Amino acid sequence: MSEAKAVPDPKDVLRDLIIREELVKPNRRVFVIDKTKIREAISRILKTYGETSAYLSSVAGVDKIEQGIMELNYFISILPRTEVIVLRVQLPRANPVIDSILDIYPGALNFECETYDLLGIQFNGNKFLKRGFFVPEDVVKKGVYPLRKDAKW
Amino acid sequence: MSIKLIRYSPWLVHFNTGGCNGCDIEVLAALMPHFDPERFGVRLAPSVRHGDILVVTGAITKKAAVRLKRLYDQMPNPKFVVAVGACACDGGVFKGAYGILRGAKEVIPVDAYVPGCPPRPEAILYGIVKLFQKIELLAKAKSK
Amino acid sequence: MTLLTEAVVKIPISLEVPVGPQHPALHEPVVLKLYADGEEIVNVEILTGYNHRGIEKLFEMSSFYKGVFIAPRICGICNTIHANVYVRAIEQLLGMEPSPRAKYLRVLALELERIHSHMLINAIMAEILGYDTLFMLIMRDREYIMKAKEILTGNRVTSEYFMPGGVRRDIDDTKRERILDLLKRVKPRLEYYKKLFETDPTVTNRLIDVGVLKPRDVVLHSLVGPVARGSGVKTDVRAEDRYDAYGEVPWNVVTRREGDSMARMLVRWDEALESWNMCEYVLTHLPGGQAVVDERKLPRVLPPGEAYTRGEPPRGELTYYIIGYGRDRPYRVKVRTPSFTNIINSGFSYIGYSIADVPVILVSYDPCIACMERAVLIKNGEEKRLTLKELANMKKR
Amino acid sequence: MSIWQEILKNVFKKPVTIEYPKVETPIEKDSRGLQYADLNKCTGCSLCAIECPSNAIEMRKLPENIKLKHNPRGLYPVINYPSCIFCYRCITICPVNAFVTTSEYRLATETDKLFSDVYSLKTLGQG
Repeated sequence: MSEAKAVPDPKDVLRDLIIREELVKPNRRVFVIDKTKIREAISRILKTYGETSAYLSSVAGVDKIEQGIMELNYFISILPRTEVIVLRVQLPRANPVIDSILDIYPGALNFECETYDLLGIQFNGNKFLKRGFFVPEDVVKKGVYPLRKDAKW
Repeated sequence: MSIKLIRYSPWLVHFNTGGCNGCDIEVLAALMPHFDPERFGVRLAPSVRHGDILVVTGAITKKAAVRLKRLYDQMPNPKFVVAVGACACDGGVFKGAYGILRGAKEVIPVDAYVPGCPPRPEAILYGIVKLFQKIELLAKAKSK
Repeated sequence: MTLLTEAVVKIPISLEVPVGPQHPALHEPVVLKLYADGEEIVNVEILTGYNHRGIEKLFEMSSFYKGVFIAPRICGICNTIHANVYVRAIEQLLGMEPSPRAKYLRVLALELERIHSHMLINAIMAEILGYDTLFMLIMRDREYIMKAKEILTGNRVTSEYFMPGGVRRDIDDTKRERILDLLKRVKPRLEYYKKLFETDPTVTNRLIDVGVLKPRDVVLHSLVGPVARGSGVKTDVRAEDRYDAYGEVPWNVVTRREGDSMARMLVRWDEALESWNMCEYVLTHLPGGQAVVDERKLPRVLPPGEAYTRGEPPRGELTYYIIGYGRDRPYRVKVRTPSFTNIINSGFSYIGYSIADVPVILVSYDPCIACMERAVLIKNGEEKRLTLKELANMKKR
Repeated sequence: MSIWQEILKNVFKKPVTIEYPKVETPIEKDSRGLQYADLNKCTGCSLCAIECPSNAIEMRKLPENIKLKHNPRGLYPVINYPSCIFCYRCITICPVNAFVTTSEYRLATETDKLFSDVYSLKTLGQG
């Protein structure tokens, strides 16, 4: 228990970046942050918890067509706290561009490639992005991003 | 005549076209000591060019379909195809997804279908036995 | 890394070895394109997409309950955990809780699967090393576990065992005794194989000090499961989230410090033995009550909300992120399979080892095998097809 | 020394191989195999066809000469086995428990269509 106390709360670490806080079941805290601050937030987490105790668990892009935005959720698993926190950024649907975190977390490679291929979110600074990472050729040729809600093929 | 000869020791070529691996481990289990199909001379061929029977498992993804066609063309004649599992038969649960075709029959001619998801090893062996019966009938028809 | 690639492309004798196009186990199979300078690997390029079936879109198009049967088909070898994590996400949305008996039965199904999966990958490792006898022996004893799984769930591989709120079939006392009996036959064999892996020079010579991963690399590249635990990173979702009955059944997280292929394989044997103890505990301490859920009474429409559930398949952390929007189908389902990170992000770990070590390192990441049956060796414009096994034997020639 | 024990043990042990087509393998009686609708109970509500994850069930009209009181719409489910994934969702969702389950697994065919109508229509004869 004493060990857990020594580990800082991610909310304190990210305090000045958080726009609002939400909750994903079961008990995963969501910190909505600005899209320009994602690199800072992630490198701050890495610095606070050390390089061997926080890993990027998943990156999930969601196309919210009614609100005209794309949401990007970074799920980060913090091992000493046995907790998963979610960093959520919102991008305009017309021009979904965000900075890549590949040089901070090399493990983001597959998630960024996948999200680009299926949802069309551009990651600045990641030069491994390409269409056809997963999607079959005929869908690529039509320029369709299959996970977008208005996708037709 | 040559068709009939296959019956004595048919070599399988196993190709997974993008399934979930469930059928693959059952095909593997069918070749294991528990069932030991080498009793009939059935064994996995090291290369397509040595194979007689192509065992297709898994949903046919569009990328893998190209390779399946190429693999089939490379096999020596006479050749037969067994589609194992619901996905290879006609798409299974993946019917309607953007990445896949509805069954191996859209790419290559299929001679026997083994339903199940995944089929038991016994069912796969039964499917191969069924194929032998078909081969025998074909051979008879040819000799006449 | 990029500098190296450019340098290699200019060397005329360099070797380009694509391993596999086929990699079915994962939900994303890959081609490993190896760039070798002589025998030494200088760069690895990983190509994907041969197994992309569009499952996430399929989830959005079909109802929640159809999803319960689509989820296991992402991976056949770890199908129960896929169904389990998906079902738990739905339970979170519904605010449902399964009965204690159902929780124990779920743990039993998951752990039986873990034993058979770990035995399978160790058998494949034996085959890759050219140790066919061991391969056959492990596969023979694996049949007992498959039989136990058949008694419990009704099918050898795809179990269809989970439903929101419980499980789909129960076991009685005779079935329980039979599963216990089968398990008792397997335990001495598991211990024997573990000893064999530790002592047999055929195995140790090829595995020790091959593919060493440092804890820092493991965490930064998001590698999970036995791969991380073999490098001393104590990460196990069963211990972190304590889902189902994992909080009640006694067990330990297995870790090793060495970080080489040998450590990863031994972690798997230790975990199989740990799972064996859990299975025995579950079977002897099975609580009473109702476990089977009446599917006709489940609500068809789910309330809006988000759920993010995790589970621990034999290969590492598996996550499902589900958004419901008040309809009978999900708005978005995001699946992160363990092999997705373990294979695609691990390209760095091959660099510096010889070509013959590649299959060993790859298999030690547990890529759901069968898959990588074929490799193409291109040398001086000549093309030669090799099986993975031939590739493994190249060193000896 | 131990190697001799091993050899002796293996000489007198029965082989694990089951000579499959000659000898039947032991199969659980409740393992999931062939299933079909019992027309004595089926009401033709089409719930199974809607719920089937692989869309393997189609509702067909009953033959002209058969009129069933409990089946006013005259429909009955026909399963296409090569497409079926044997998840038994149809059985657990059926409101009147109208399905018959067996552990039959020998279903290999030469065509991609193998329907359950033969089995279903037989149930009427049995009465």
